[in-house]
Amino acid sequence: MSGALRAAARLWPVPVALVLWELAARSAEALTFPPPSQIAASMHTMWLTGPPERLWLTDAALANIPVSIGRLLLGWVLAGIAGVTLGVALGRSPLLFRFVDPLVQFARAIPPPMLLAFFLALFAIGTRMQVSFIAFGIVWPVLINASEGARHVDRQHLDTARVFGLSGRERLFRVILPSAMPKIFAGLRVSLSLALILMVLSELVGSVDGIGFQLLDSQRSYDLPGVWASIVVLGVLGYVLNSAFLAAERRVLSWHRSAKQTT
Amino acid sequence: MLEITNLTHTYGSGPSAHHALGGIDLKVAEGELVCVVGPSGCGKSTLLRSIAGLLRPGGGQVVINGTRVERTPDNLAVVFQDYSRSLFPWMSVADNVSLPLRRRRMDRRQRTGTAMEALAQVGLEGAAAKYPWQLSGGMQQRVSIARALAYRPALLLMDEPFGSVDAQTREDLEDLTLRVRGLHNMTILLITHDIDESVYVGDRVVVLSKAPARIVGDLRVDLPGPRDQITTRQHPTFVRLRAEVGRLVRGIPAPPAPAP
Amino acid sequence: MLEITNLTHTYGSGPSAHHALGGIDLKVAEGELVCVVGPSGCGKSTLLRSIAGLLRPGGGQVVINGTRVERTPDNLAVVFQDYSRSLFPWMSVADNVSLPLRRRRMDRRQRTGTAMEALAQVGLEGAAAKYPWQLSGGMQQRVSIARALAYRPALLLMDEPFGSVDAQTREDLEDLTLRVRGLHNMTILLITHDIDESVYVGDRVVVLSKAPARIVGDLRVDLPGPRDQITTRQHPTFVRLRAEVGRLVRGIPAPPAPAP
Amino acid sequence: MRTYHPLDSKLLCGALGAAGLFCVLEAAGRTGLIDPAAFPLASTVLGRAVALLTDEAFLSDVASTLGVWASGLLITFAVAVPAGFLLGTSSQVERALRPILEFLRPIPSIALIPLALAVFSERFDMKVTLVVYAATWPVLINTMYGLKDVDPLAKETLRSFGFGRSAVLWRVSLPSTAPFIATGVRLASAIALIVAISTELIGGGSDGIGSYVLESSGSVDAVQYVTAAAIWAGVIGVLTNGLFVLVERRVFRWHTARTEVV
Amino acid sequence: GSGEPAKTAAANAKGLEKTSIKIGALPIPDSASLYIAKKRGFFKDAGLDVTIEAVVGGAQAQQALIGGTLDATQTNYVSTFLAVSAGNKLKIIADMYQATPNSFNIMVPKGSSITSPAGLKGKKIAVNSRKNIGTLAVTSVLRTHGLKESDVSFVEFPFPEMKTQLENGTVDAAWMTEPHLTAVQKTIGAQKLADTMVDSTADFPIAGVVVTEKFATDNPKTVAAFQSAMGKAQQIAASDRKAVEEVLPDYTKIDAATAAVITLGSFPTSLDETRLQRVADLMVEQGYLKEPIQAKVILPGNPG
Ligand SMILES: Nc1ncnc2c1ncn2[C@@H]1O[C@H](COP(=O)(O)OP(=O)(O)OP(=O)(O)O)[C@@H](O)[C@H]1O
Ligand SMILES: Nc1ncnc2c1ncn2[C@@H]1O[C@H](COP(=O)(O)OP(=O)(O)OP(=O)(O)O)[C@@H](O)[C@H]1O
Ligand SMILES: [Mg+2]
Ligand SMILES: [Mg+2]
Repeated sequence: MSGALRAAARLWPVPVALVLWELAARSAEALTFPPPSQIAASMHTMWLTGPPERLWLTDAALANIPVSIGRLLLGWVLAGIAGVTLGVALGRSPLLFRFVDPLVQFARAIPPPMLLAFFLALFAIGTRMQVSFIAFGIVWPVLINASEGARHVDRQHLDTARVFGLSGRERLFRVILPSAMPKIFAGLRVSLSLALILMVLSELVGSVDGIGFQLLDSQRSYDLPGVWASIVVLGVLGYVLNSAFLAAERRVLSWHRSAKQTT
Repeated sequence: MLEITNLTHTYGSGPSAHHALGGIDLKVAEGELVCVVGPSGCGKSTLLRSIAGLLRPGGGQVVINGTRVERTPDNLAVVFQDYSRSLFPWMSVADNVSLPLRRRRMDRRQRTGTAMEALAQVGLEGAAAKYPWQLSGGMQQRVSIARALAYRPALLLMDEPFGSVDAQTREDLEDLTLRVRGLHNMTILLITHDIDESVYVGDRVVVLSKAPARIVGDLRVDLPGPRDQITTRQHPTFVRLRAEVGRLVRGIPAPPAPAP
Repeated sequence: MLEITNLTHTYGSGPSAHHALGGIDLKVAEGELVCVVGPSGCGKSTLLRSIAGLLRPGGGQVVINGTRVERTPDNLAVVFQDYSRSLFPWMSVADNVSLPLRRRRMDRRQRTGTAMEALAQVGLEGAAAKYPWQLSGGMQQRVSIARALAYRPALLLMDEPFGSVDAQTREDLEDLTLRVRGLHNMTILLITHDIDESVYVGDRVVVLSKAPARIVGDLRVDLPGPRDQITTRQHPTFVRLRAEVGRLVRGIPAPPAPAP
Repeated sequence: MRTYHPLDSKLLCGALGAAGLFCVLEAAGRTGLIDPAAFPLASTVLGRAVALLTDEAFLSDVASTLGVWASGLLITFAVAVPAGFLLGTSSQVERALRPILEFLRPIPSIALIPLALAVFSERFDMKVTLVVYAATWPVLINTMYGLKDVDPLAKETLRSFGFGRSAVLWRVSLPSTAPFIATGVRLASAIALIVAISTELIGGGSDGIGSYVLESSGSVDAVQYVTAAAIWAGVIGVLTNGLFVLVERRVFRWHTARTEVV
Repeated sequence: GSGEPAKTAAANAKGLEKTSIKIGALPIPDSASLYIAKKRGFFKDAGLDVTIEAVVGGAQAQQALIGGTLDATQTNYVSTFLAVSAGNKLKIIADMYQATPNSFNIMVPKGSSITSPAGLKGKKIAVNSRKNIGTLAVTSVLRTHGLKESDVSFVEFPFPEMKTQLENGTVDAAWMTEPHLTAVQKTIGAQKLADTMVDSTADFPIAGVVVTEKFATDNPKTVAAFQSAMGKAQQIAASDRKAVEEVLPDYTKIDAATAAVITLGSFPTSLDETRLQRVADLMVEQGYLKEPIQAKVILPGNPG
């Protein structure tokens, strides 16, 4: 219980920021920046006025939020797998690196909105297109970090692995990956937030559901509290995902934390 | 078993190049334990890394069991001088020791058993579940010795393996090395700064000169076996060899042979 | 100068907690050189880190010049056991040595001069422009000694500072330490595994027991100065003290006093 | 001592890789895997991209986008690195700001464009602000991860010589975090370019690559224009990245020397 | 405008409150007269220095008006009324574009089984933007065929994308305008299903120029100067198709050959309250607006 209290106490900046925002918004009276109370009201009507047996969730909430989260997670997992695989390969093979690195740098600098046309041509509209679009857009931080991490393994560690004749597989899984893990995690974390952005982007064209769709819908009908409501949901979603991620990271990288801690 | 011919190595190039090895010729027979001594920075670790195939030799060659070393040879273990960086911080001590055993045909149970046995031999049975960074310097060094011994390689290279442990443990480890060598017929190359140690554990003591390193002495140690910390060190041959190695390391010319 | 009272330290907590220090009481007078010996993993480095204020003591206290150590005290230098990690890879050797001198009122020229002088003293005048990772293990260790000596601290803590160098260099460094201590009136605490060394350089030798470390012996070394590698080591007091320290480290009870 | 091998050349390998991708895409178009009616052939796009080089309006748009990119990246660096250090070294500040930062971080800059439009009267300021907002995160996070990776013994060494917190920060934490920061900046550089162009594309304007694309959106061949402009965005990405890598190689030799593949 | 610095006074002989104006425009035929006015120097003659910037759509552009990035912008009337009903204070200062027969059609792919708007029940229709003139017009067509808005689903695609989506069947129909209308007929043989600008939407007002109320009240002379320049340009655009065809390639990347064959809307020469009221009324009828709005309030000189 004291743990929960302490956790709550740590969140003190949140109410402070909210109150400041409310005051500022009320005094500015700008339509674009409605006060938080109005946003909260709008969130309530948009998502929480459904029947009690569905936990008060509205059709809009059920139709848009879960599909978005699904796409986002699927895209992120795909990007994670692809990014780590390709990144480690690039990091460990100078030849492959020379061939592929320019393409990687090329592809990651292309603004995703400009790629929508390409993805629409490659896959018809739908979850497949959206997920691959998300994955393509967010794979770069994982890929780059994984390749950096795999390239900068302590030479003494590699030498040790070599003299003990570790097989390529063992070297990969027991030496290179663990030592690249801190960087890979940094990349995964950046990607996770990017995934939200790409999710919104992927729902802007040809979509019929999702948080991005709803955001656009509110924008189209000049419902600014509605726009803000979607933005807040994105923020909350991002916060929750990031916290879950950090918890996982703490478990996986516990050696790293302890090995690097100072007293 | 090991045959080194005219091995040279140069770090860097141009005016800042550093000639580390200046033509080393050395033969080590199977089952032999050769100690290498020499002044600090002369090129001992460089020699060891060349033998392990971690460094591409500038010239000359290293041949192990008839095949030229191009990449890291099989059935080799190394105790690195920089032992703390050669342990993997993401694995427990036991996992660090049992990791190379995957190359041996052993199942999981056997691996753990062998690793625990090796840890017990270096006096670390209690630290198996800890992580390397939870150990003291000397304990880390012993873990890396345990890892090498558990692996039972045909050729074992050790770079100042007993530098960070107390005198008692050091003697125990010396004896452990001799015992394991006898049991499994390993060939061992051991770099050390301790002249007494080199004479005590070595079948031969090879002395290197300042950089660029060359062999300036290769003494056979004719001590009656089995060796023993107290009696061996009092043996007159031991005392004579120790003085001679000391002289060679310091670069003092040998005294004129006593007149008959 | 240094006063340690009932110092304890425990790593971790719960069932896996490790009692490293079990109540250490130690007084070191100004200008004294105290050697600390003890079995590997007993807690010597832990003691040193506590004195340097790098570890918050679990209990007891460390007082330096009358003020209790809460954070790193002023005018202190440390030669770490893991010397290779304590050199900064992004700086040249000369910069590594001259960096702490920024704490002294010195201009750039003076700093460089002092650093070069210290490097020359440890025999590394040629390596000033190199980077630490271009040096051999023993050379790195000497750089970190040079860094500490150039700083001329009031209190110098050294953790196995001569472990990675050859016998000749080791003797030179021992004598260098004694000389510098005399010139600048430093107080030195030196951890070593070499019992001969502890008696040769120390004014006192403190022996620690196995973990949790306690002081089991505190011997005053009454050797006639100035010390000298050859004559001092043959002095009967030296031989007696060496044997006694050896016995204490091994935990063997003292032999009954010879009948009068 | 090794003889020169053609595959050692980065330029050649890169060109071969690019040519390979081009062939694959061209083949995909020709065989109908990607319907040429839906998405133009690679050769068509390439032709259009080359033609853009002679279009003065496009070149000035590129310059304008690069201006936004450079200013944004510079400000990002000036903001994110100190912020990363503050968060990475003071756990109190980190704990206080973490919830707010973690809430802000995932909010897509794209979703903020309409709001930014309502706030700024200068498009340049608006674009730079959005670029800074988006590019800050990778630099910030990499800085924080880099700080976690600093060898504690290196810090203790300096502390033992009596240096204070700021000296330790400046002389140990900063240099040893620098490679991480550099990676972060390299990641951010591409993100900055992406956001600059996307903002122009979604927020409108009279100059910038995005506006150029926007102006061609009425055309029947809009997809060709978009893709051709995307190619140039990619090329800019390759060039700027190359620049960063070059600088990193020089500055962080100590880092690569100890770790890189031999 | 007595606060203007002295040095601009010479250039500003007409006493305009503000001489340099940034105006947003979409790269589509609707805004042709803006470019005609600029090209032929009408703005300069009126003492205005006008910069035209590309924008994406009405909603974004109106945000830019509020922020001040733009002084005025092209807008479609549906967006404007929606914005006004949300509390924004906006004024239309010029009319620009009005629908003509076959300028906005519903297209279906070649060989589609849908032969009448009634066949759209349960189908997907591509529009460039939801809650906009497109959905409004399509819905009114649907209603004359006995369908409701909820009988179909609208999916957003940019106009250039619609060709692909029609062809690979992602959507069953697409609401399109020029030059894409002509292009889909030529390239994939798409067929016209219905003209959406008939009956209640015949000659429907499409686009005009909007400013904030504050801008209109602060700069009445500037607005008047702008209106007179636009008036001249609208006159030319309305009477001389060649003049429009001439400017189209400049700002839309529509080539001259296409410009010559596409169906253009008409360019009304005056701003007329009753015409605008038709838009508001239709929006109320279809539920886009909760309450009726008097078109008067979005014209300058009337309190919002
Ligand atoms: N970070 C840590 N976490 C947990 N236990 C630790 C940690 N550091 C040291 N220990 C434990 O504390 C004990 C004392 O360590 P310390 O490094 O002080 O030994 P030492 O006397 O310096 O040994 P050596 O001579 O081998 O260097 C060891 O048993 C070690 O396992
Ligand atoms: N990576 C490197 N780059 C440049 N020079 C190097 C490098 N590694 C070693 N050297 C140089 O080569 C010489 C020999 O180094 P080596 O490590 O083999 O010495 P060593 O005999 O093992 O010394 P020690 O007993 O001190 O460990 C040294 O002078 C060192 O400066
Ligand atoms: Mg060495
Ligand atoms: Mg220690």
